Amino acid sequence: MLLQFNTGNRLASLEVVQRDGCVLLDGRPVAVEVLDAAPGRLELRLDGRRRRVWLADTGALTHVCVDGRTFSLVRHTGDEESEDVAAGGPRVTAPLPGKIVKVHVQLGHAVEAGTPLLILEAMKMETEIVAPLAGVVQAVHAIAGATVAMGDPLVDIAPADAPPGV
Amino acid sequence: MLLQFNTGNRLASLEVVQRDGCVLLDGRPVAVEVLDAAPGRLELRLDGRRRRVWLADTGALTHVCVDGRTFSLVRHTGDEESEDVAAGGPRVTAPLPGKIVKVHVQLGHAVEAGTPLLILEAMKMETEIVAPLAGVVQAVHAIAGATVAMGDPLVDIAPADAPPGV
Amino acid sequence: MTLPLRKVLVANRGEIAVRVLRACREMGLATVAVASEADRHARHARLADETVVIGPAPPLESYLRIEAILDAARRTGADAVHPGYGFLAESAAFAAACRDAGLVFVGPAPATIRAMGEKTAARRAMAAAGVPVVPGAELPAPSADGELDAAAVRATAARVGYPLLVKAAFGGGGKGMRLVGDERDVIGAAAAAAREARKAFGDGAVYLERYLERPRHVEVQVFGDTRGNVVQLGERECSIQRRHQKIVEESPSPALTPTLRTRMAEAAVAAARAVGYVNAGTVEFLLDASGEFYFLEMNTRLQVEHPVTEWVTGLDLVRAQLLVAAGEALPWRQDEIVPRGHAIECRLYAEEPAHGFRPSVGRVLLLAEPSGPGVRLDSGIVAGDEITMHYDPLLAKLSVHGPDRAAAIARALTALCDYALLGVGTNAEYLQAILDHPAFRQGATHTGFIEEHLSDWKPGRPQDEDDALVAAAVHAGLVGPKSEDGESRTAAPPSPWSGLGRFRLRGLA
Amino acid sequence: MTLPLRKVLVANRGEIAVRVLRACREMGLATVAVASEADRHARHARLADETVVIGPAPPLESYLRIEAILDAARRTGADAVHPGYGFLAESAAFAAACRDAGLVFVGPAPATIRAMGEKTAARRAMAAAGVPVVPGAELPAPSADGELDAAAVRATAARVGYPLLVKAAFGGGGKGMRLVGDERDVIGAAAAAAREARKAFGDGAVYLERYLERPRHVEVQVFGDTRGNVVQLGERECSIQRRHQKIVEESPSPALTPTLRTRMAEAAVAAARAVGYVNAGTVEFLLDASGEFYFLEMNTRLQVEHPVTEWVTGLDLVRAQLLVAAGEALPWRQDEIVPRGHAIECRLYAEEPAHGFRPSVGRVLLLAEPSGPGVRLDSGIVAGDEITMHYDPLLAKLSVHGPDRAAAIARALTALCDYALLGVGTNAEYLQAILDHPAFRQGATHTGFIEEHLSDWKPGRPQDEDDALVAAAVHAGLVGPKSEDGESRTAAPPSPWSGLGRFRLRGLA
Repeated sequence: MLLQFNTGNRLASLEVVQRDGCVLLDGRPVAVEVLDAAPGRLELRLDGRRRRVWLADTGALTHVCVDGRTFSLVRHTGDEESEDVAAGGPRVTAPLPGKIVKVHVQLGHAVEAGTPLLILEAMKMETEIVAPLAGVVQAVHAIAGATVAMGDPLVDIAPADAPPGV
Repeated sequence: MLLQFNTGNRLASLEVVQRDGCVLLDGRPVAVEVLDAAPGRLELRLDGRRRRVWLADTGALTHVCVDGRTFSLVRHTGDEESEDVAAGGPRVTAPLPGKIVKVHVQLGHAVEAGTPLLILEAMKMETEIVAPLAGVVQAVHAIAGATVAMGDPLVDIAPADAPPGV
Repeated sequence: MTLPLRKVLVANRGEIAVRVLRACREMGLATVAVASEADRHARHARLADETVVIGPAPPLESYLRIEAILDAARRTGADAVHPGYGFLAESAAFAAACRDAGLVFVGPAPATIRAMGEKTAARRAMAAAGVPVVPGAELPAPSADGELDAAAVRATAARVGYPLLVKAAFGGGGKGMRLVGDERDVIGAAAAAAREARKAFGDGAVYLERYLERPRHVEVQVFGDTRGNVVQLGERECSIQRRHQKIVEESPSPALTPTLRTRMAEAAVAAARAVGYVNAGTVEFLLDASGEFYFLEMNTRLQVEHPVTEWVTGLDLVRAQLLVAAGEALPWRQDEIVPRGHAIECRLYAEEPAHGFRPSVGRVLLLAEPSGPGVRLDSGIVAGDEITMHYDPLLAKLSVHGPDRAAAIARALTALCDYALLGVGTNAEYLQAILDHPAFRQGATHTGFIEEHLSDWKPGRPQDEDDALVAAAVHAGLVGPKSEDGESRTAAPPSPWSGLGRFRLRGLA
Repeated sequence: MTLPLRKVLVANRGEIAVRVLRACREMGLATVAVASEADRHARHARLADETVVIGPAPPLESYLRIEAILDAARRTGADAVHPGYGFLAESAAFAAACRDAGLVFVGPAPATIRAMGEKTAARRAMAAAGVPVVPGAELPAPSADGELDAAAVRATAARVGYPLLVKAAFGGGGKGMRLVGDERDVIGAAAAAAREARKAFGDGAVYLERYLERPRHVEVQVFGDTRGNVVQLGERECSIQRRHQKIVEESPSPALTPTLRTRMAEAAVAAARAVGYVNAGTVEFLLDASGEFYFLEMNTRLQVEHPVTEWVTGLDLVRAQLLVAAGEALPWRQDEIVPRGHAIECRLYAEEPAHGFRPSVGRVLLLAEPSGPGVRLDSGIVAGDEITMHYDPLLAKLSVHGPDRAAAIARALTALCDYALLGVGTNAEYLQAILDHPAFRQGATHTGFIEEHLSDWKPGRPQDEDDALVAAAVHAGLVGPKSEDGESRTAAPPSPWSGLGRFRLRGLA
C-alpha cells in the first residue's frame, strides 16, 4: 500500500514496510508505535519521539495537529489538472470569500510579479491581490462590487515567457 | 407514542400531544421548544425555562444532566420481574464491585431492617451492607475473601411477614 | 447585593459575549443574547437565558443595528445593555439611545465616548490636560463623493514629516490605518484608509500622525465610578502587532522602570479625570526608545486584552463594570490594587500568518482546548461552528499567569501546544514562534517586532511535517498496531467520529 | 535556569500526576509516567514523554511497588521522583530507597517523613516544640494475628474520654479512622480501623484522640528549603468532610481573626522548624469554638487542596517543589507572600452521596468541563475512561477564585452547573447543595457540617427531574422540532455520537 500527500511544501510518499511497526517516508524508514487511538486522536511513538496527534478528515484533505502545529495534507490522487490550479497557475483565484472593492487591471495589461490586480474585502479588511508572475492579463473575471466565493476565478495571466493566447 | 421512565423516585410517563411543541408528562402538558440539538447535547425551552441538557444512552438507561444535575432514567419495558430486583426485593445484591471482607450472618439467622449482613470493601473503603427489611436469612451467597461484581447476589432474606421458604 | 439591575442584554457575539454572560450569571443577573441569523446557535446565543435574533449575518444588518438591539431589550424586559468591544461599543449614538430608552448602558456617558471617539478631538483634549500627544495633524474632510484634496493632503503630510501614519478619526483595532513611507504613497493610503474607515465606523475622517520608530505600545487600564473615584490598574504592553492589530499582550511591561510606570499611571488617571471618566477605559500610549511616552488614544470600553489585567490584579473587571453601571462605588481602592506575577495573552485568530495574515474560513472539525493551573481560555466557539467572513477572525484568547515573565512564556507555549483546532487555519503556530523568539524572551518588543523578526516565517518545521505525514498514514489505516490479543488491526475506526468507546491499543512498554 | 534535574518520574496517577507532569513540561524537564495495566491509556500516562507499565491494577501490585518504580526510573534514566499525594508519598522507605538509588526525591527527608508519619511520635514531637496537641493516647500494638487487647483498649479509651476518634498511626485521608460514641463500639471500631490501616498503609497501629465537638479543620501550608528557610503560605479551611475526608476547602478561613491567623501561622512555622522541614508540607490543626487550636498532624507532601493556596497567593507550589528538590533556595521570601481574594476547591468524586457516599464505577460516557475567568479544573480523566474500584474515587478538582467569599461561592456554583459527567455517579449536585446552604454561605462550617445539615439530602429537585424526563423524550425522538424548512424532523440523530456536523434546528425567536 502506498499513500501520497501534498503538504503544500512537497509531495510526500508513504509506504508500509511492516504493518505493525515501520513505514517508509520518502524512502526513509520510520519506526511507528501506536500507543493509543481514539476518534480524532492518536498517540504515537515515532523513532522514539512521543507524539500527541489530533486528526480530522474532509474528503481528500486530512487535517493533522502535532503538538500544537497544524498541517492540512492533500491526499494525492494523480489528478494533475487540479494540482496545477492549487499550486497557483496562471489563473488567480479568490483566496477567501469576499467582495471585490476595486479592479486595477484590464485585458491586455502587462504585469510584473507583485503588481496589484485588485482589492478584495473580507472580514472587514481590504486585501490586495497581486500578480503571482510576470505576464499579460488575458481575462478579468472580477467586477467591482461583486461578491466572490473562495476559489472563484479573478484574473487570468498569460506568463511572459509563453506565447500570448496559450 | 408513549414512553415510560423510572427515575428512581417514580415511574413517569410521557405522551406526545403535538409533535413539534407539547408533551404530557404524567398527564400534565409541557410546552417544548428545541433550540439546538447536537450529539449528546440539547438546548430546550420547557414552559419558557431555558435548559442546557447533556445526554448519553447505555441500552435501557438514559443519563441526563440538566444544568449540573444528573439523572439516570431507566426506560420502562413492562418487565416486572427485573423491576422487583431493582427495587431491592428479598435478595440483597452487591451495590458495587468489591471484595467480601467479613460475613456476619448465617442461614436461618433472624434479622431486623438495618442489621449488618456483611462488610464489602471497594475502592479501599469498607462498606457495611445491612438488611433492607426484617426477616430470616434464607441463603448466603457471599464468602469472605471472594470478589464480587456489581449485582452479584449476597444474601437472600425471607421477609418476616411471609412464610419461610417462600 | 441588591442591584437596580435585573436583566442584562449583551449586544455582542463571540468570546466577549460569553465573558460578559458568565459574569452576569455569577452575579445572579438574568441575561439576553442577541444573535445574527448566522449566530442563532453560536456559543454566546446558547449561554444566555434568552436569545433574540436581530437580523442577517452582515453586522450592518444585525449587530450594528441600534434599533434592533433596543427592540430586543424592550421585548425581553432587559434593563441594562453591555456592549462588549467592537460593534457599537464606542458608538456615542448607541449609548445615548440606550439611555433614552431607559436602559442602563454599561460604559461611560455618551459625551465621553464622543469626546474620545473622535481621535482628533481626543488629542486636543489630552494636550489641554497636560498629557503628551504624538505630533500630528488633521486632514481636510473628503468631498461628498469621498475624494480627498490631494494637494492639501501632501502639504499636511510634509508638515508632520515622513514616515507617518494615516489613521481613522473614529477608528480602532487597526482598521482604517496605513503606514506611509514617503510622499508617493500618501494619497492612495489616505484614500484607502478613508474608505475602510467609512465602512467600518460610518465616518471617513482621517488624520496624520508622526510615525515613531520602533515604539512600544503600552496602555494603562483605568476605571472610574459615578462618585468621582478614578483608579488605575497598571499597564499592559501590546507591542506585538500584525497589520496594526495586537496579537500578544502582557503585564507588566518589560520596558517600564518603576519611575516610568508611576509617571504613565499618573498621566492615565489625569486623562480619565479630565473627561470625568466613568466605568472601564484604557489610555493608550506609545513609548519611544528614549523613555518618552505619548497619548495615542483612549478606548472607552472593555479591551480585548483585559484578562491580562485580571490575572495580575486578581480583580474581575466585568463584574466591576456591572456594579459601577448600577451606580455602585468602585469595589476597590487604589491601594488595594497590587499587581502580582506576570500575565500574557495570545489572540488566536482564524488567519494564515504565512499568507499576509489573510483570514481563513471553514468549519471547526475538531477543537481541543488547554487547561490547568494559571491557564485561561476565553473562547467564543465550539466544535462544529462555521467560521465565516462576516466577523472579526478572533476565535479565542489564551491567557496565562506565572510567577515571572519566563515562567509565563513557558506556560503559554505549553498551553499553545495543547490547543488543537482543525478545519480552519489559525495563527497558533505563529504565536508559538513569537513567544519562542529570543528577542521576545529578552523583552525587546516594539510595534515593528513582527516585520523585523518574523516577516519570512513559514509554518511546519520539517520534523513536525514528517510526523504529521506518518500520523496521517496511521489514520488512513496504512499502519496498524498489534491489538491486545496479538492480532493486527487498523488504528482508525471507519470514521473518526463514529463509536463512543475509545479504541484502545497495546503498545506501551 | 539550569537545574541539576533533567528527567522526572511521577510516581502517581490521576489528576495529581497530570498536575505534576504539566509543571515539569513548563520547566522544560523530561517526564516519565508510571501506570498500572488498567491505566496504560489514562490521561497521565498519555501526557508524559515516556510511560512505564509497572504492574496489574491493584495498587499493591503497581503504584505501591517501590522496586517496580525504581526500576522504571533506572530504565528511563530519570533522575528525580515526584510522589504526588497518597500511594508512596508519605512512605519514608520509598523516599530512602529513592535516595539510595541516586534519585532526587521531591519531598522532605526520609527521617522527616518517618517522624511525622507516625502520628503518635509526631504528637510527642510537636508537644515538645510547644505546639498544642489534641488530648489523646496510644493503644497497645495488636497481636501477631491482628487481635487487639480489648481490656487495654477500653481502659485507654476511658482515660481519653468519649466521644473519641480511633485513628491510624500511619494514616491519612480519613482511612483507618472511626468515631466512637461510647464504650460499646470501641473494640469493633478499633479493630476495623486497624484492619483498614494495615491494608491502606501497611501498618495496623492505631491510637485514640479526644473528639472535639464541632471543630473546624484549619491547616497551614508551609515550605522549607535546604538552606534553612521556612515560610508559611497562609491557611486553608477544610471543615467540610464526609467520612472524615475533605470535600470542600477554602482560603482564607472564614473563622480566623487576624490575631488567630498570626498565632496559627507561627505555630505552623515552629512545627516545621522543629523537624528541619524541607519542601512542601501542611500542618493541620483543629480549631474549637472557643478559638483554641490543636495540632492534628503534619502531612509531609503536596496536599490535594494545594490549588486553593495557589489561587490566593498566586504562586506555583509544584514548580517550587521541583526547584527546592533541585537544591535551589525557596523562590519567595515571606514578605512576598500576600494572600488576595478568596478561593474554594470542590472535590468531584465518583460516589453516591445519597447512599452513604458509596463509590460509583462505570464508563465516562460524556464529559463537559467548566472554564472561564477564575475557574480551574484539575482533572485526571477523559471521556471514555473506565472508573474502577481499584483507586481513590477522586475524578477532578474544581477550584475557583473570586474577589471575596460570596463571589467565589457564586463562581463555584456556576462552574458546577457547567460540569457534566454521564455514566458514573458523582457528587456534583451534592457539592452544589453544600455551597448553596445558608450555613455554608454564612461561614458556619465545622467538621460535622454534613451530618448536621445534609444527612438526609436527596438528589433530583422535582423541576429538574421533570425537565430531564422531557429531555429524554426529545432525545428518544418522541418530540421533534420544526426544521428550518418548516418540516418536522426528529431532534435526535440515529445515535448521539454519529455524525460530525451539528444538527441545527430552528427555534430561536
